[in-house]
Amino acid sequence: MTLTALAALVPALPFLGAAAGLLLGRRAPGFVRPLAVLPTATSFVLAAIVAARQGTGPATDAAHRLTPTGSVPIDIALHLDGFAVLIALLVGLVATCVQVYSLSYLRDDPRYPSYAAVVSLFTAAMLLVVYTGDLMVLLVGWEVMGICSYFLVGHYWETEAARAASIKAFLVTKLGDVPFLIGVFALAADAGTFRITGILSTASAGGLHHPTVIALLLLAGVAGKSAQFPLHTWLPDAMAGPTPVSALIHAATMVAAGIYLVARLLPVFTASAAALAVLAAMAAVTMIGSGLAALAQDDIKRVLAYSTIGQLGYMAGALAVGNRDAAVFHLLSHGAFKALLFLAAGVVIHAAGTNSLTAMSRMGNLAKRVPDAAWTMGLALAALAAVPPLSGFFSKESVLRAAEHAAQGDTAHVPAAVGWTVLVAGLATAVLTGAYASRLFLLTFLGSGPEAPDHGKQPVPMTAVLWVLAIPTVAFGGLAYRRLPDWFGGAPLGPTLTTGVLGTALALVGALAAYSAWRAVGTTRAAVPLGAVVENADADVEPALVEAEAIATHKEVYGDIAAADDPGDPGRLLLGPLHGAAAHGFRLDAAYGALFVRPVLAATSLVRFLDREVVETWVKGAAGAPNLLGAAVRKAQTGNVQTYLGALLAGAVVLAVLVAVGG
Amino acid sequence: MNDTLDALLRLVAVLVVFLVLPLLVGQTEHKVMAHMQGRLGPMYAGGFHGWAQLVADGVKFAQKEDVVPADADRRVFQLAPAVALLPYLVVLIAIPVGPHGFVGEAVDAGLFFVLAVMGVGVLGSLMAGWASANKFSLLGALRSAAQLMAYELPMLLAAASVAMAAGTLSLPGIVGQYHWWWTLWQLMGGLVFFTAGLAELQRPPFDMPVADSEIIFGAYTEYTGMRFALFLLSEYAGIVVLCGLTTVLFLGGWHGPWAGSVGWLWTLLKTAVLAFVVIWLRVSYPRLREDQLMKFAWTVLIPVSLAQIALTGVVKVVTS
Amino acid sequence: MHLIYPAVLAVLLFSIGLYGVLARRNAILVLMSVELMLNAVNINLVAFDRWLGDGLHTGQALTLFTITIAAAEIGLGLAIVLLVYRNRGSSDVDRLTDLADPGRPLPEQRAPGGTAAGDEKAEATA
Amino acid sequence: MNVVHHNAAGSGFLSPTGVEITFVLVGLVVLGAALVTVTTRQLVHAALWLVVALGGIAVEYLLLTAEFIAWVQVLIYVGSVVVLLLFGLMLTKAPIGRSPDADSENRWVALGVALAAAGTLVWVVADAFRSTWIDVHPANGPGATAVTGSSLFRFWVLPFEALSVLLLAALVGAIVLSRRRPEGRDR
Repeated sequence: MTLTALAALVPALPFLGAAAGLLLGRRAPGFVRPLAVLPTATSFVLAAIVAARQGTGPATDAAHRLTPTGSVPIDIALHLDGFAVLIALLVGLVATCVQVYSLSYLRDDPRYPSYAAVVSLFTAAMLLVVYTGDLMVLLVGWEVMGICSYFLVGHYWETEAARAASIKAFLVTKLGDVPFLIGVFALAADAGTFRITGILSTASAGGLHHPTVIALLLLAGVAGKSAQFPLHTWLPDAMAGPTPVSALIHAATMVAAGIYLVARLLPVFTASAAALAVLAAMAAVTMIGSGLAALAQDDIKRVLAYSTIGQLGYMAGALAVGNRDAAVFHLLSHGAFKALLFLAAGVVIHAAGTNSLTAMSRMGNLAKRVPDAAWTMGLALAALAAVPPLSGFFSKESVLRAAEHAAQGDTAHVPAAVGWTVLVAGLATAVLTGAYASRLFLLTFLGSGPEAPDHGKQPVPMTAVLWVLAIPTVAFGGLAYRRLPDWFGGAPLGPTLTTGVLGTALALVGALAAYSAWRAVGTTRAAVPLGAVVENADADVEPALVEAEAIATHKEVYGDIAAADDPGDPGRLLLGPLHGAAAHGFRLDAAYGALFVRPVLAATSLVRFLDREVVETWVKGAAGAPNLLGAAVRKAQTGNVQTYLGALLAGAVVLAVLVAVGG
Repeated sequence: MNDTLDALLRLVAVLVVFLVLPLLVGQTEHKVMAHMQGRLGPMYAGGFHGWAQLVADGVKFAQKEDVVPADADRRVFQLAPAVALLPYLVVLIAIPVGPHGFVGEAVDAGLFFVLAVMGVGVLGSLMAGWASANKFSLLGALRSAAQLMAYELPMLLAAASVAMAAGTLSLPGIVGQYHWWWTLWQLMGGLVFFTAGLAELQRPPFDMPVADSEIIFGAYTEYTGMRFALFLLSEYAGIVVLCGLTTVLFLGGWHGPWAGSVGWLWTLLKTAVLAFVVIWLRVSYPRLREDQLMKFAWTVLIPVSLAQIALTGVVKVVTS
Repeated sequence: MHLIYPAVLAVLLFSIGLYGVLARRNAILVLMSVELMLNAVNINLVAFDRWLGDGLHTGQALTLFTITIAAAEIGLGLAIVLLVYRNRGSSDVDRLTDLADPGRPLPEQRAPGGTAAGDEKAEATA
Repeated sequence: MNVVHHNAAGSGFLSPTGVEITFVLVGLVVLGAALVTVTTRQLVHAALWLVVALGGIAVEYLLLTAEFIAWVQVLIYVGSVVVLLLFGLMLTKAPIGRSPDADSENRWVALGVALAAAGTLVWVVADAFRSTWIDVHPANGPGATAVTGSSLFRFWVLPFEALSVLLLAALVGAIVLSRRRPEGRDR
């Protein structure tokens, strides 16, 4: 089979699996699980083969034009290069892991068939985005992902939080997509094609008329999908979905799409220094803000969500300094360890019966209950905090190195100020990352108090997946940083002494600060009673149900999904007065509420008033008048045929006279 | 002027025929039935063979009081006998008796004319039956109307067959086209025509509308005297017309030896024979039931007449 | 002959039929009036056929068609009227007002006992 | 014997003026009979007056030299249609004597409409055919049966066949309508 055909099969297989799953889900329940796992797994294998055959060679392009559009042509195009095949590999790996994990995690869920099918569709859409060489086709995958995320986040639609989160995810990403669509059109209008290669050559030839406008419009879409400030607010709330979904969204698919797009279209952005500056500012604010917020969160998954936002900020920063190799490198390694983190968090939530760190910190022996999760999560957190020699260290150092490079003014098109911004923000974030990673680990696994409930051994698929993902978490960065430049065809990605030492040191500082704060408040923690554990110690209950219940009851116990009023939290000590604000994402939602939601609500109430009291009056009048007329006319309906006929003929005579006289 | 005189003469001749022939048929019926049934009554009047019986009947009718029932619709009641009788008079005009214009008036579409006008006669029965204000009369009228409707169709079809064979609707024309083998060729049609004609005249065995043992003479129940005589006269005139038509259409009219000079005699002779057959049938056959009558028309006569038309068509196409 | 004679005859006959259709109460009388109107049309057709004298004899052919259709119409019409009479005991056109706005009073009864007898008849024939 | 073949009863005897006068006189009879038909209160009388009107129309056809049509008129209308109408009247128990309510309440409206229609149409017709004449004299005119027949079966065969189907449909329809349902089944 040709490389192109293989590559086309990669997104097609999960799509067909999704279609078959949706069709057969109710009628043939026996096929649902194979249909969920096998196409995705096959697709992963095929992606690996594609990656191997594409290798470090020149990019492969194939296009098929279905029909002429009349103006800018639309092609079913494939574009395979180092970025695409590697990211597709990552997507395939994470998706397969998620599907396998879901087998156990959503074992008895009545909606599992549709869930699995939508996950497959989600995977297919992401693979399409990765492989395609045409912006229009990319947009299709982009939007399919949007709708799939809506369904998946709202999987527990019985809970208020899930419903609200799914709608929020949909609306916020759509808010970015509108300018994005306009940007794509503007881009295509300038370049005369939707093909990415054509656009890139136009951009590098300086053929774009309004690079800044286009870049900013595209950035809006990227900010929405990749959860960058100020459109990041949907991501923490999206934790109301099942854990595997979070893993999928955060590690490989949705959020990666935005970064991937900017990486693909980087020449468009580098054509505008202003756009780069905006991107850098966005990345910096995102990184630091999310780091602070992560330190204050109570929900284990929300911590991870904010950490994702922060890591995405790193990638955006790398892109802002014009180094897409570093960005994609970080995307790959982050994908592996973030998927691991979420899946492990799912195991922990199942074991603990709660998703609240406050509750976990008062639970003894949790690490012993779930040793696999504890070990792998520890590794992944270390990778997150960029502890050498884990893969997170290498990828993050590549970002910092790129930023330093730009700060010294050595990168073309990139202002030094941008480089400095990214570098400083990145270093500051390194501290915060170390702090919240440590806090998470300490609160989760080193709690003391009554024994955690015993659910027996965790299901094998779930733990096996964790160890599978632990391999790239540990080894990928170290093994790959010398090879990747060949695949990407770019600058070296290895760590430099300055940034490496500095970054590691800062991470350690953060970790130490968190540890000492934890020790400092340890007695308080022991003294202050509880925070409730969700009492659902029934061993047979499936993990997803435990999570759904945990999400549903969290608010009742703690009053807020984001925070618990816990004096034993080291984050509270570290953040001081900032804690309250950080726990609520710096009240950005409230600001949005005041700025947008309330005016809109006011406008709707005005419209409602106009509709009910003004328009309705006319409508009622319009209905009433015919009613009255009808009552009058009804009097003529005697039922006597002769009367009707008489009137009819009289009319005919009158018409005849009129015609005779007039004609 | 000559034309007018000619026409006038013809009309007078027709009138004479109309006044004489039915009476002859009536007298014959008396005698024939008397002989066949061994009835002695009609043999007395006047001495020899009861020759004055008809005159006596006429006198008796004339003597009787002209009664109109109290609830009757007087004018319609009085008008009905005339309506029943007149069509036959009109029809007689168009029946050719001999060759070379020996006919009251040669109507171009004579056959059509004859059938059309004969159909009007039933109105007399209907009027009489309704105007009598008598339930038996009404029943009789309804029966005769139904009977007429049912038998009009086979009669028309049989006549159409002859018209097809001759290629003309003119009665003298049809007779002119006649060959002796036509009688065999059109035999089915002739039988149908004659039978249907009997039914239209309400002669036995098709006389349910006037069945005296069932509905007391049907439409004529309330009639007495001269009006009743007129109804009787219309019946005999009908016999004459029917037999004459059958003769003209199926038996070749004036054709026979020395047709040029005594053709009219042949016509009258054939008519008389047919009239005798009509009387004979009255004596020999029992009356059909109403439903049998309808069934006979729809399931026997109409199919047979259609078959006759098909046969005529085939022969016409083959021989032409 | 002046064409106006048959034409005016047809017009007047048509108007008389029109009056009958609109004014008569008994459905069979209405049918008769319809026949008058049809005949008026036939007179027109024949007269104009004579005037135009076209080779197809359109007027006369159409007259024959009209007569045939009229015969069919009278058969069906009578069947309907008889059915109505059998079901309702009356063939008055202005009492067949089932499609009217409900709650409107029927016209006055036909004759004392007339409807009752009609009902009996309807039951007897049904 | 001097034989004179007349192609149409009536017209042969009369001069053109005579035809015209006869036409008008018969027309008056027709109109009078028609008027009585639509106004009389005796139902059966209406049918009988209809016979007069229809017969008069047949005569008018003869005067217009449409002989075949005339006999068809007699055969179908007088012989069958009127008989059917009388049949219908008798089956629906038409009373002897005057029915007080032969006319409905619409009669004044009907009169107005009819008069308006008559006025309009007469005006239009008179205006249109003020100076149009038809020739009713020529021998062997279009009314002859042979001519009518050949035109009917040569040029009008298709409509003729269609008409046969229509008649068949009417026949079936009438049978279905008037058939009595067996007992125990709803009407």
